[in-house]
Amino acid sequence: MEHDRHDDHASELSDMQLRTRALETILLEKGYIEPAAIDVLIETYEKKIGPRNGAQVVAKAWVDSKFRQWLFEDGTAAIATLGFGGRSGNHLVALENTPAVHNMTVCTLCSCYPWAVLGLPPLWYKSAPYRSRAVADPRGVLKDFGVDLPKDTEIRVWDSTAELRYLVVPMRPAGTEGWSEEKLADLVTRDSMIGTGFPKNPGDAS
Amino acid sequence: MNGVHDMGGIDGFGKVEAEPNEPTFHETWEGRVIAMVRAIGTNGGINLDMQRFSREILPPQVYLTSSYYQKWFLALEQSMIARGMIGADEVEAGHSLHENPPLKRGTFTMKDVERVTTRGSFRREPRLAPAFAVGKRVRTKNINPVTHTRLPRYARGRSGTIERINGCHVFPDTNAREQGENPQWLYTVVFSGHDLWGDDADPTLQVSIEAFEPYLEPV
Amino acid sequence: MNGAADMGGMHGFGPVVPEKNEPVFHADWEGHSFALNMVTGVANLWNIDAFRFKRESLPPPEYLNLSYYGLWTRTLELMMLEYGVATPEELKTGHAIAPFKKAERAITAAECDNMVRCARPFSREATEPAKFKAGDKVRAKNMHPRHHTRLPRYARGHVGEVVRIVGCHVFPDSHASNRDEDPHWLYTVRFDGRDLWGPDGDPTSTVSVDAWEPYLEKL
Amino acid sequence: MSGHDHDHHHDDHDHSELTETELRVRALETVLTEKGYVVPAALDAIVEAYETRIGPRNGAAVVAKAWTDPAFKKALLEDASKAVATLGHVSRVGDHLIAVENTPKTHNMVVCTLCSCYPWEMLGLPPVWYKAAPYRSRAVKDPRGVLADFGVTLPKDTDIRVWDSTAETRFLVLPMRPAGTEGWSEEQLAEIVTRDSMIGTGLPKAPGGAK
Repeated sequence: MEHDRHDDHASELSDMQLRTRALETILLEKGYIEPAAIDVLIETYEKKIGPRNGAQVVAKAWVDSKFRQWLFEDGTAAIATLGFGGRSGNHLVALENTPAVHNMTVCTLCSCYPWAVLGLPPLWYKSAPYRSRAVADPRGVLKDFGVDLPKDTEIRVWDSTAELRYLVVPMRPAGTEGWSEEKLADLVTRDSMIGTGFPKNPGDAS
Repeated sequence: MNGVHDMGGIDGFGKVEAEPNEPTFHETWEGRVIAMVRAIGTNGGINLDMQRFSREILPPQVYLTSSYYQKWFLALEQSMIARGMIGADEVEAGHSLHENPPLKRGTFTMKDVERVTTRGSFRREPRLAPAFAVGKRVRTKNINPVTHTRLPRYARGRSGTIERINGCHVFPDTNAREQGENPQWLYTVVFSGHDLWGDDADPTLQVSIEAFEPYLEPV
Repeated sequence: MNGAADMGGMHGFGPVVPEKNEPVFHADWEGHSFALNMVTGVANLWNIDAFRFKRESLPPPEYLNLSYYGLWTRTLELMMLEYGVATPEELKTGHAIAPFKKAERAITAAECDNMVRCARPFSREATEPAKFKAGDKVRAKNMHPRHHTRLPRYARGHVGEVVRIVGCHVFPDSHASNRDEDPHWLYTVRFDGRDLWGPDGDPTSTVSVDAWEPYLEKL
Repeated sequence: MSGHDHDHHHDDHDHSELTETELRVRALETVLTEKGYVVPAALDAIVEAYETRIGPRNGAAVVAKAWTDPAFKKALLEDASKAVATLGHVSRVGDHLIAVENTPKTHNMVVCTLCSCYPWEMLGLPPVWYKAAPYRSRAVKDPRGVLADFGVTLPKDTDIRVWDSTAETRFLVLPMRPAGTEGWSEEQLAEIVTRDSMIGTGLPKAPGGAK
């Protein structure tokens, strides 16, 4: 079965490549889009927008208590001051992890994700195992990521069923007192902002 | 388990397409599969509930794109491998490569055929009186076990009426896990379409399920 | 609709497998599939809810067997056919076939760049006050419409607590059918894991969904 | 690429898969035979039983008798397993059969949403559509839509009762006897009882259509 699946996937790739190119060619020939428009979009999401944006937001929230408060009150406005927003950045809600509460985000119905601060979602976020299990068995999902929470920690799962987008603000690791925002941002992993991971330890900083 | 096999009320599968003059088997191998499943199930001690569960745990993509007897075949192969009755290498080779202990009830021969083509009874002697009487309103429990159950998702957490008491029967939820027959009272519970589907229901619709007592609670 | 997309609480899909150093796109065509979807959005050929509805309406076996961007490309094909942007013959040959209607104007790179940076909000002016407030207990309706909806099946019929009034937003259930925006109040509603999943739920978990007012009823 | 071509591609795929399955089934049977788990002749006998001995003619005989013999009909609706056991020419059934009667007011329909439970001894092995996703998903929610797929339209105010076979109980629908069959013999009547009429997705043949 494994073998078959592999072949299916490979043939889907070449098939999809042709079909996607067909759509693009037709739209260009009919004058719906100019070719550069496609390039701008790919370039932006491949290179410019990614989890480093979110890491900056989190690092700032760790050092700047005023910004932190604002972030939890009005995430959209707060991240706009850092230059982030735009598509799927509107209605950003920041969620605070504490020793008692761990937040986790999912989109069971499709793949809603805070693009403006995290870029495009990884495959696992869009896959059936995550979408099916995050709401019913969050601890089991965390185990797949090697994350084990204390038994009595409350887990809050947020299913992005509307245009709200959620950003988890993880707890600041101990041993980072006096660190600069830039240095702290290096500790903030993408998964820690989805809720399936933690920030890196101070010792692991680059 | 909440698998793709639990299809009641799912949209998007399209029209029912009946085939005129459909043969019993479309391919010769289909008959061989059903015969092997019956033979190994009976003499190898893989009960009906285990067989059903083995099909439910096929990967959803496989379940939905395999034909009916393909599913039976894949599930048979997987359950026999899981029980050490055959090796994956043997299926690959198409020949027996190792010694194996005999089946629980020995080789399946002609003398066993009659037993599998007539139906066994799942009725058992009750030890307690039934908890619910005919006419009583009950609610199905909201259960979501990862193991085998015969309470469909669309009928969970819904109020219905006991229409008939069908005796005391082998309980699939435990029998599928080799945890014993654990017989339970079995009821016909009838729901109005509205109870199940809300305002989107056909007003003339009633649906009944056969529900074991552990699935039910008083309203 | 109760389609294959509504996956919350399903079993059998296996473990989550994170990929080390995952690229944004795994193949060149994925980036193009992504960009085409964005740019047809900018061109306003159809709205996002109609696109989602088309995607989740794919037969479940097809939905589950396509890769993520494979689903997008497949959905784009269907949308282009439905909205008269391309003909089956054109999709087959991969070229516009004359005579065809030319687009009024082409979406430019600058417009795309602008789209990336500026929000296109879905909030609208409310015409009446919100029915619920934070702290209210509400029940998600047991509804099973055939059209697009954003109330997942696992939450239906369950009682939760309003934790936030988000605002008044475009209603996807209406918008997907291209009727109109039909804005309604949107709330974040929190459910207890045990309420959603019964005894099989994790007692330390809660699940929040964003639910429009027509999905909810007073207790 | 059009939807049609896509389907076509699927067909090809299915076809080659069948051949592959056939080989694998043969391989498995060889392994089981070599290990002494099964004797091929016993498998032949099972296949033969399902192909020839067991089929919807059994159910049709039961329905025809119920139409002509009020005492039998009463017994059938009270305890179908016991009533059927009194008919020597029908294969033995377990203790699990329930017969449900169609009336001008109520139409019954049988499904198994979870797998493919079906009254084998009465109707033989189920047809592909009964085991397929469209029927299993829609019968409990949209029975009128399903009936439309079979070309059956019921009066708007007829109550529809769907029986989901979630346990080992099996259901046999007793359709209404068509008008214009007065004085017919059981054999004649059995001819017009279709398999689908005993599942609830069809009606008996009209008297004119019988041979």
